[in-house]
Amino acid sequence: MRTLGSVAAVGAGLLVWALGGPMFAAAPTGAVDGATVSGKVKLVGKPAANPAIDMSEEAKCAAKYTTPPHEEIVTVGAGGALANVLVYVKAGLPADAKYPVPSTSVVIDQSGCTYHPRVFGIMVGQTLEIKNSDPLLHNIKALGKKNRPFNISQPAAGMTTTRTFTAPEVMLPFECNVHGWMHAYAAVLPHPFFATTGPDGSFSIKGLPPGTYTLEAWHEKYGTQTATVTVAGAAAKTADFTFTAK
Amino acid sequence: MSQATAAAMSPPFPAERGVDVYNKKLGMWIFLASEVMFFGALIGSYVILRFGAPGDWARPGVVLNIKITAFNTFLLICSSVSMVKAYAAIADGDPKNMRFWLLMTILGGACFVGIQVFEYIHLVERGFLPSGVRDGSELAEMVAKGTIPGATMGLYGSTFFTMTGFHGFHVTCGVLSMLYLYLTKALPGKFTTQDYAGIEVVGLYWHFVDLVWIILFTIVYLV
Amino acid sequence: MSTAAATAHAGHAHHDDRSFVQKYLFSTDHKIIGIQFLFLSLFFLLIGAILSLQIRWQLAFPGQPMPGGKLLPESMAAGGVLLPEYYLQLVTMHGTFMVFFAIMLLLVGVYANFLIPLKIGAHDMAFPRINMASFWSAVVAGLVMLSSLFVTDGSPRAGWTMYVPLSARHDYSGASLGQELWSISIIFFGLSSVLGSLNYITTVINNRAPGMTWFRMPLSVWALFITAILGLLAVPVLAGAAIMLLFEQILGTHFFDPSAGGQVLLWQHLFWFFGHPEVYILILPAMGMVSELVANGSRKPIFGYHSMVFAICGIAFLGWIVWGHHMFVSGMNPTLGSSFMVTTLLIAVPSAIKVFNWMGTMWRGNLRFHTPMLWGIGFVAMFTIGGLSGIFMAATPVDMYIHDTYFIVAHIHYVLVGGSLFAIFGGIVFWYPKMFGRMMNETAGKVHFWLTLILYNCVFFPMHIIGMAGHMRRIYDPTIYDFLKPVQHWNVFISISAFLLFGTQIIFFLNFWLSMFWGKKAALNPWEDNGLEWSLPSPAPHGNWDTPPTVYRGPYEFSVPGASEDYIPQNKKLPTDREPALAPAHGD
Amino acid sequence: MSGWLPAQASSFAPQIDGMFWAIMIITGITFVLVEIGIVWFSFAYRGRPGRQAHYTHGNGTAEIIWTAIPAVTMVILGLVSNGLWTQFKGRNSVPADAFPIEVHAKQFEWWVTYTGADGKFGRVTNDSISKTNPTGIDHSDPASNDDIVVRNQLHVPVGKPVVVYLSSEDVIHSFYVPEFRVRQDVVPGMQIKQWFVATVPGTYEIACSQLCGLGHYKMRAQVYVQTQADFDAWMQQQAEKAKGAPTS
Repeated sequence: MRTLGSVAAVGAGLLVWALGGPMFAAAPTGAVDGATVSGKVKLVGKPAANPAIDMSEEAKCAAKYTTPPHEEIVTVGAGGALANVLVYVKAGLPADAKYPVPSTSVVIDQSGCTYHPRVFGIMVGQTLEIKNSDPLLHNIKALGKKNRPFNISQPAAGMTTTRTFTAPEVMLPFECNVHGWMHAYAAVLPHPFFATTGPDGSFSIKGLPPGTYTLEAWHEKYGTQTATVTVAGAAAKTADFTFTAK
Repeated sequence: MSQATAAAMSPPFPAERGVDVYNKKLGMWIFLASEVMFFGALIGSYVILRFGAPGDWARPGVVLNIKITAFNTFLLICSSVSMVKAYAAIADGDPKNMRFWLLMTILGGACFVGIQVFEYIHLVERGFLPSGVRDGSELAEMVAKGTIPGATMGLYGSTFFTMTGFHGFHVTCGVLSMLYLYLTKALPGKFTTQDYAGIEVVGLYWHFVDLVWIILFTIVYLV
Repeated sequence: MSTAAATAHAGHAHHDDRSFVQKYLFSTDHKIIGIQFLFLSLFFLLIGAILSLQIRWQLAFPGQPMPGGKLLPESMAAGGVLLPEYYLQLVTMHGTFMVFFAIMLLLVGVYANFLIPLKIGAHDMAFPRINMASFWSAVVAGLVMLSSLFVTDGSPRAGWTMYVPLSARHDYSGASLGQELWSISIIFFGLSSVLGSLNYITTVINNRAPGMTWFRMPLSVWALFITAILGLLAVPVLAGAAIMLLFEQILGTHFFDPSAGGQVLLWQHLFWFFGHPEVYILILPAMGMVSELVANGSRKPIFGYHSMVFAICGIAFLGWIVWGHHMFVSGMNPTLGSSFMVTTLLIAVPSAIKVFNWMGTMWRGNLRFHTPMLWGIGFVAMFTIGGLSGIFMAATPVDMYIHDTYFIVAHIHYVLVGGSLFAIFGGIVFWYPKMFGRMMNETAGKVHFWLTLILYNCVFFPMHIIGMAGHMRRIYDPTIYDFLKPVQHWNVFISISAFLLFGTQIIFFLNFWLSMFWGKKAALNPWEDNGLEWSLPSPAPHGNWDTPPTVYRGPYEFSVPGASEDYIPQNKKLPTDREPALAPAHGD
Repeated sequence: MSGWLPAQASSFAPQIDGMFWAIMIITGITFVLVEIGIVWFSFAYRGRPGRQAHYTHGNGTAEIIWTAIPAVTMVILGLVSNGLWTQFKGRNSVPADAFPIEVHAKQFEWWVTYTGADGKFGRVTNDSISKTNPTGIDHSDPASNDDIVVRNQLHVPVGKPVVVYLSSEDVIHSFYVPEFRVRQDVVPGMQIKQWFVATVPGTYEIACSQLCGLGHYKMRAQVYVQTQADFDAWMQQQAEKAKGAPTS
């Protein structure tokens, strides 16, 4: 079984080398230098209250919290700074451009029966490392529409599983069915121009080649906002987004 | 059946008395018993689902075209008759007539399958699928207008295509086996008044398929 | 007319000029097909057993890396620790392989093929080529099922009963192609089973040797005949259900989808309408074979031959109207539950008749404890436990508590291992000389029997105890439940016994293969039995008899007072015997 | 002997256990007789040189006896079982004053809903089920306002008939409390009633006993059987908690 697998892997590797070699050799269209777009995402209005999580029957997770846990759907900092907003280039990049896939992997950790991070971006082909830091069962169900769905489990602490995605998809939801409140969202993108806002609501997208771009900011509860920016050379531009609480 | 025929169709060695039916025919009867169970499962499921359905079933003739299927039913019944004709012809020692009637049966069966394929294509174009009604299709508009009940269309599509599809598959198998008999046995003149088991056995199958269709036509198209 | 091949070879049965491929690969000879089925089903028995060992490891030592577990890919075991989804695959595939591809093929594929023509004095099956098609569709079914272990997302994982919606919806189960391969495999399996059954039924009805009247047929043939009828009528229902399930998976139909008006319980009704006759398909042939073994070993006519036949028919008939007892707590109308309970309890009656008649056969006999007899006695003793434990779950209020617990697991294994598999082992030893022309080693056979008997009880008897404690089936990790902590040590005991039981089978494995080449050459009739097959050379030649044998008496004429030996073969003509009347086609 | 089965904590448990042990005695006697018979016959009638087996094809009287005894036993067993069965599961068996609780099963959690002060459940619809509304309460129904929803815990008062309304969101689950001897499959598309009277205060476990997916074994919840006073206090506490929570 494993032998078969390795033979297949070697074969597939050779095939990729034979077919894909020249493509990798071509210089990627300037992803290293370039313009930076940064900005802040704000929420105006009264933020919706996050639902409390009834973790009473999951003592090992509940023990990781000092205050009663809530689902971090809307995380608002000082001055309405909105965290967990994914900002990415939606349009404007050349259609045929190829960008190198980072060799580092994106890590999603399950700890205290919550996903960390809750919202993140990942490139097509980049490795996603799914980690379980809780000493109990989590299952990870990814309900991709363009990507092959998967539903796997990690019954013990310290387990890791890796996955990659094959097609761009915004957003690809993750859920755990053992703990119904556990949700995470991944933007699978064909390029590296994306960022998630931190607790201060700020983001920064680096290395953009010159051009005019449509940026989209996505929030789990408040939907999307778009902005257009034009950058040239190594200029730094600002794009701010404002969501309104309904 | 003449005495000579019976001898030709019985086991080639002495045996304890079984039922006085030669093996191939007995085998076909037994096979048909299993087919009864198979179609019984499909039809039984249909009846259970339809009686337990959440709401009304689409009225007959709204989704399906009864007229063309009635013609198709007639065709299949005719092919059953022509099968009997072929059987009678060879039993009377008339291979020429047998060939003619067998060919007619094959044609009848083939037309039936052809019309059913045509019907399927037409239904799919109108938006009727095994999974129900396709969004944005003609039938979807009828659901929106309330001409046909949307709640049961999923079940309707599932049961309709499964039952008629498997019946069509059986007809196809019948046509192919008759074609095989026609080419390898009837044309070279291998059927004689002494031995025409192939005709009789395939005939049994054909009548069974016909009978199943009459049931299906009644419960799927007319009720 | 009936069989071109048989006719062609009837004249020169002993001059076999077929090529290797015709003879052993695409053979139409019922004996070769029987032996092909034997190798195929023993292979799946081994696969099923290996799967069960992994289940047992996980239950005894949850969360600990399994020895050799690192050989499994990451999607099955992480660092050697089995994953829950793989555990469910193991449970599902163990059940599927054992029920469909091991026990059912061993009984119906191997013995029906090998024994029916030999025991009724026929040249071959009525339709040898259909018989071959039956074997090769079983191979296809088995390979498709096996391949599901290697596809992306792994094999099916909804339990061998494939309850919808879990089996129908990939987003619920996490499986993908594997789940569909199950349905496809079952459709092929159904084809194989129907082709086999129609062959067996036709052969028994029409191809019996002169003098082999219905009530001179050996009980094994009776059992296989009734089993074939059950298979013929039950398996198409499963095939129909599997087709609906397949369409549900690939075409998005709504048969079992409650959100579109489909009915979840419909699958269970269809499955168990097949499934309960299936249970009797899995035990009746074993009962038939054990009747042969016990009568031969006791050197006595079977006690109450006619009531044995009627008991087989009674069990088969009742088998059709009891399927609901698998669904007492499924949400089915409780009034229906009551009627299913009554029919289920009634099945105890013919089963009891059989057990008592086997004991009656041993009573005042002259017992020869050869290995097949040991397995026969073992069968009676173990089947009794399986039968009696069935009464608990037939009583609806008790079933409410023990349903889906290890009590049920214990019950099914007492019937299918202590019952069917014991009979199969006995049958293999008994008819081995007729299959391969050599004897299996008796000492090794007896050691194998005793070790298996003891370890088997160590494995399955404690399952009653943990079942009484409430241990659920198909649980990946029982230790997270407080009420199961007191019985966890039993899980360890069961697992260690299971590993030893598996080890014991090496004796059988070696005995089976080594005897084929180095076993003692078998005489014509090594067990001094009455069956027609023992009048043929060992191994039996192609075409069986040059001229069909004539039968003068029933199959169990042992220890007839005044006879020169303690057995009188069915085809031995005594001066007092009259020639039987022939079939009318020839009599005229 | 009673240590083999779990502790009895519902009114059904003694009856089911009684039935269980009655069957155990009947089958136990049969079992011992059969096994002793087999061993005895094996020894007494073992083959010896010169021994001749008794030639007989059967004995009608004996066969009638051992057909009749099981038949009568089974009929009696069936009658007794049916009485209990109708009492536990019959369509009209639920006492009129039973305390209603909704239990909603989904992969792999139990969601328990109490009526709250008004004694009425709010309407639940499949369309209302969302990430933050696992049981699908329709908040436009005023009766839903005081409904109390808890996860993986079932609190019941002791000594009072309780009826659980079982529903499932996705696959078949099974509601099983070993100490109550209660089991009922939870079937999507159906709402099934199961009633019981808890008799001993304490904490027990609900286990899902129908294979429901890879988290099947983890689908565990707790049953808290409480005195009426404790139960009321818990309800009060939950009601206050529910008031402060968002109703998204």
